[in-house]
Amino acid sequence: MTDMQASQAAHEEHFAHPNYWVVWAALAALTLVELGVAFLPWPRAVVVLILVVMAVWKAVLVALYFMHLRFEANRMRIFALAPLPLAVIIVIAVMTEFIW
Amino acid sequence: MTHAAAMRAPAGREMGAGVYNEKLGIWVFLGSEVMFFTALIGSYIILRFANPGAFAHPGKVLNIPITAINTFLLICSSVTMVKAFAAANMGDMGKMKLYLVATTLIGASFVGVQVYEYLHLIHAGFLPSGIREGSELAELAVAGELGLGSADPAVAGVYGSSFYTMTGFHGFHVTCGVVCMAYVTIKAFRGKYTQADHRGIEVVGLYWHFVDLVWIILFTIVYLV
Amino acid sequence: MTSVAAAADHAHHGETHELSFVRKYVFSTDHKVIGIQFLLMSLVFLFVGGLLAMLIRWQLGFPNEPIPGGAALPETMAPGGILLPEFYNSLVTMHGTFMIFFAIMPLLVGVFGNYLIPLKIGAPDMAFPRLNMWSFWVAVPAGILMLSGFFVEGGHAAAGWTSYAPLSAVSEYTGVSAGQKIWLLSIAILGLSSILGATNYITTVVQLRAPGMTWFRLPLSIWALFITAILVLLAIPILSGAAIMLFFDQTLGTHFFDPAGGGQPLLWQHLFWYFGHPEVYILILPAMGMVSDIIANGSRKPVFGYHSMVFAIIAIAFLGWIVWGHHMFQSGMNPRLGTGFMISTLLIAVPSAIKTFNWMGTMWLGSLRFHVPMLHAISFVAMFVIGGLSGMFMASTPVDIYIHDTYFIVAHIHYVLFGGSLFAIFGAVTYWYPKMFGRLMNPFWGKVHWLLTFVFFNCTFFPMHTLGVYGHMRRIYDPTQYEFLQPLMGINRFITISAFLLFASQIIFVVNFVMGWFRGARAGENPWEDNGLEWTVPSPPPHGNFATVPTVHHGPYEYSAPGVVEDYLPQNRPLPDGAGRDAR
Amino acid sequence: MQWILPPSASSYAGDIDFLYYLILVITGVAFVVVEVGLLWFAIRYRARPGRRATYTHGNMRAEVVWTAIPAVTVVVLGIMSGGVWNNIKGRDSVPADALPYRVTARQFEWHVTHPGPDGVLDTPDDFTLRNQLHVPVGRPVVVHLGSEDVIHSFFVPAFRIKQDAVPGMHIRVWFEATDVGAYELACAELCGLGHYRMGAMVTVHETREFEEWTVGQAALRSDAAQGVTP
Repeated sequence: MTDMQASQAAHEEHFAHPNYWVVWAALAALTLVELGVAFLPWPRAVVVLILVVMAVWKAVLVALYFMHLRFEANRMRIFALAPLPLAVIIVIAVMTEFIW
Repeated sequence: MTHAAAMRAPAGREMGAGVYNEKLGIWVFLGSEVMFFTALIGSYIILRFANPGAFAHPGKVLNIPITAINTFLLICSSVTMVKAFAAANMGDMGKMKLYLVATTLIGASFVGVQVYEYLHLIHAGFLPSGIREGSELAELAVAGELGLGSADPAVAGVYGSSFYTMTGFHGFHVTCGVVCMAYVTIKAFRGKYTQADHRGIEVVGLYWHFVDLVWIILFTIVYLV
Repeated sequence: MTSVAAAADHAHHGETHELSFVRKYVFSTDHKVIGIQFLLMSLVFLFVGGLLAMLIRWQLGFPNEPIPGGAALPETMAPGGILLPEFYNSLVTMHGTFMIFFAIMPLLVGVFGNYLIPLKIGAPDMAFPRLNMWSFWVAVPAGILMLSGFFVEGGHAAAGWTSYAPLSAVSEYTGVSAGQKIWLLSIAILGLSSILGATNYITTVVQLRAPGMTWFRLPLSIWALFITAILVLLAIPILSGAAIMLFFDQTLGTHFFDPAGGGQPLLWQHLFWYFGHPEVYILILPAMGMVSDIIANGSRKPVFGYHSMVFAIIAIAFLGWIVWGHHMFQSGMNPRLGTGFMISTLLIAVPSAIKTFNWMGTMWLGSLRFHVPMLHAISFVAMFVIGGLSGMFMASTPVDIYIHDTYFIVAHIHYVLFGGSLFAIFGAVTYWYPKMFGRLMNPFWGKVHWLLTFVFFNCTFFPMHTLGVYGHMRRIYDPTQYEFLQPLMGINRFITISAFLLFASQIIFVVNFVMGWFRGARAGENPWEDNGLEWTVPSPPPHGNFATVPTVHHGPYEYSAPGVVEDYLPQNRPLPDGAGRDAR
Repeated sequence: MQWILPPSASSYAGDIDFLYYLILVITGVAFVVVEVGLLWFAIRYRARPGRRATYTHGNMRAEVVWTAIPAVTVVVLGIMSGGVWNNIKGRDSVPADALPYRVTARQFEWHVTHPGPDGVLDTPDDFTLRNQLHVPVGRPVVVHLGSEDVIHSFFVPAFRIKQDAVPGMHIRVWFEATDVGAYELACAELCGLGHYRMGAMVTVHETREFEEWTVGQAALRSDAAQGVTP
């Protein structure tokens, strides 16, 4: 189903490609740091929090640079981010069963 | 040609999402995949909050070094994927083909490493239904080595269940990704992609990066926590 | 740009030469053919679901008496024509499953999503036609697999259409082994078909609207189908994930929902209803959208408060995600969560009220034509209001303590699903039948069917409120076991007889539907004098729908517009003053 | 079409019935307004030759009115219901002096462990009955509800109480019987092929008669082997 739009898309696609190797190095470094943090003798809650924050940070890096969300129009970002709040709602609500 | 003409996108910026159909389609599909993994990973997080004692300490049951390498492999495959797309964008078809082959091979090796890890775990006695009676892990559990809540290995039933379901379905998605990657690579070698029209690469690339993104989250909350 | 034009030409030269019968009618990629395929498939499953309901009603009306002609049923189901309790539980489970997953959902989302979206937005077809074909041809095996569950050893799934764990997770508790696995697999496969369909609908509505078809010139049926597609896209994967986990509990011996192994039975309920509540809005929103179109057409008057109607659809879709706990008030869930879910559930009554009063506002000062779709649409509003109001009793948590899992809930379900969605489906099928098949359904028999269905529907389901008020539990095989239910058996018998008459009167619809193909009056392009783009093309529309791309000048509800002789103005015809105007 | 609730026999049943009747009145009014309105519009504005529909697009004031009224009604209902819900099902709603029982549901019967004369559970004088729950009148009772296999639901229509018995969870359910008599206990959650015959009997005794009965039962139990009487 090619159509005129393909050419329109090809036009826009020439946005600046970021230096992917830098992003790759950042991801590799973050993974190494995570491995280090995982075995620190600190209290578990702190270690878990740091690890989760780093994981989310790496995920955001992949989404922004590899999936080009940084260069997309806001409309596309809405499609990308729409399901995230729904994912958080179910997990938080059911977790309150055990904490609250 | 009336049909083809009729297919042209609505005029003006206001209409549509400003991207070609397949790209919007894959992003919408990835939305449903996010919800699918929400069900699996969300259940793991909930079950872990419900009874922390059922889950072993990091590194005691699951092999962290191998999976760290596996994570690195998947990150590399993501980079080669996006380099392939950048090459196609710049019109360098030779480099694009090289990077596509690299991505496919690295992706396949990721699946291979995971299969090896599974076989190793099952051999050690770590099953979807929990820790096998009389296995190596069962003794460690009784000896209290694994950091489980109680000495009885049966308590770790839910650990095996959630581990294998999450990583298994992620592995399944990676395998589908590798198959699509192979198909795109073959099409690339047949010269089907040009600088003006290489949407197939971007679409499969987006799916690939999503699968990599899920693994990055999975690796941390399953292996390191 | 030549490479693109060439590619475009290459992809479509398929249309120039005649497609083989198989490519044109069986594995067709034309959204209209797929819509009709979904229509035929879901009407078959609607009939199957209805048959199961008759068996249920017989057992409740005349407990332990042999079913007339019941000897035909095998020994494992009804020895000597008397239903077995385990088969009764399978009947209850499968009635819910077939009606919700294989009848109403495909009828609303599969049929009208496929048929109406491209036509009403001025597109030649869906964004991904082949994916659309796959979406149908994945749903068919799911349906056949679900049907096959009746004939496996141990009988079909018997843990309710909600299949709560651990009853559904451990075979010994119900004696059903293969049946529950088949149920889970079939639901997972159907889920895949729904997700593919939803991806297609969303991309089509966003990308392929004809020039001038801005968001606020979309008909409300398309708004409803678009928002429903988003709900399907994000809710169905949760059910697929949960079904897979339950399937592993059954087969691999995992312990997700088994408390002995560290699992949580409530986890299944949370996951199921987190999917379940958006699901019930998937079952009602398209009906609301199409009813808005039909009532506007029948009243020859613009919809009252178009923007508030769109806002109400979006509000219902968003709130739909934070109310699931009201299914679990008494399930052992944290009581504080109960209070939170009560508040969000009560809030969701507001958009429903807005829609109801806007439908009435549309009829106000109108010039009402009582064609058959209009009769169904007005009865939709009348019946949906009763369903919505009975929902208020359950939203208040203390009252829910008493009426949860009683026939009050069953009455509520049927007033919104049968009184709501099914009446809208009858109306919509009659309304777009001429566009689909080029002939009209017989209006006289349409009215006879409407009247009988309306009367017998109320006779069947209104007394269920009374059963619920007296504490009659749902899903019980033989109510005579309890003293306090003995006096209610008279009502049960009345409901059973009305249910049989209701089922019988559906034959009129089937006959009218089939005979319409051959003996229906020929319908021109616009038999209902409607403004939608689909009424500006021949019926049935050719492949590719529009000879030339339509340009849209105004909203779909410019009925009785000043300065226009006829009392309707199709969207592709400019307004007398030449201005483009959103639907206000 | 009977809308009157059957007679109740527990302390908070009155609050539930009041809320039910309040909602019945509100929904009744809304029902009449909408159904009569629909009928009136259908008759009044039917197509008649020479009369054209009025070309209006709606009016904001009407929208505000029929958004505000349901919203206010709903908020009022929410506040009133919240209080009653906390009294019945709130985590700390169980009265301190409640007589403890342990009810364990299993596929297709209820095992009820009575506290015995000392009124304390898990003491030697406890005794277990099958499908029978005997409680004193006018004194709060707390049931420690559990299940051995699937999810059942402890439902006593006369006391207006319903609570699912979830395997792996111990949930406390309290009620205070106000009238002497025998009331039926039912299972309200589908629990397998015998779900329909999982009834039991709740008997409410006078206080004095209850004490005599308990002492009698305990004595009966102490000489016979500690077991489940049919």
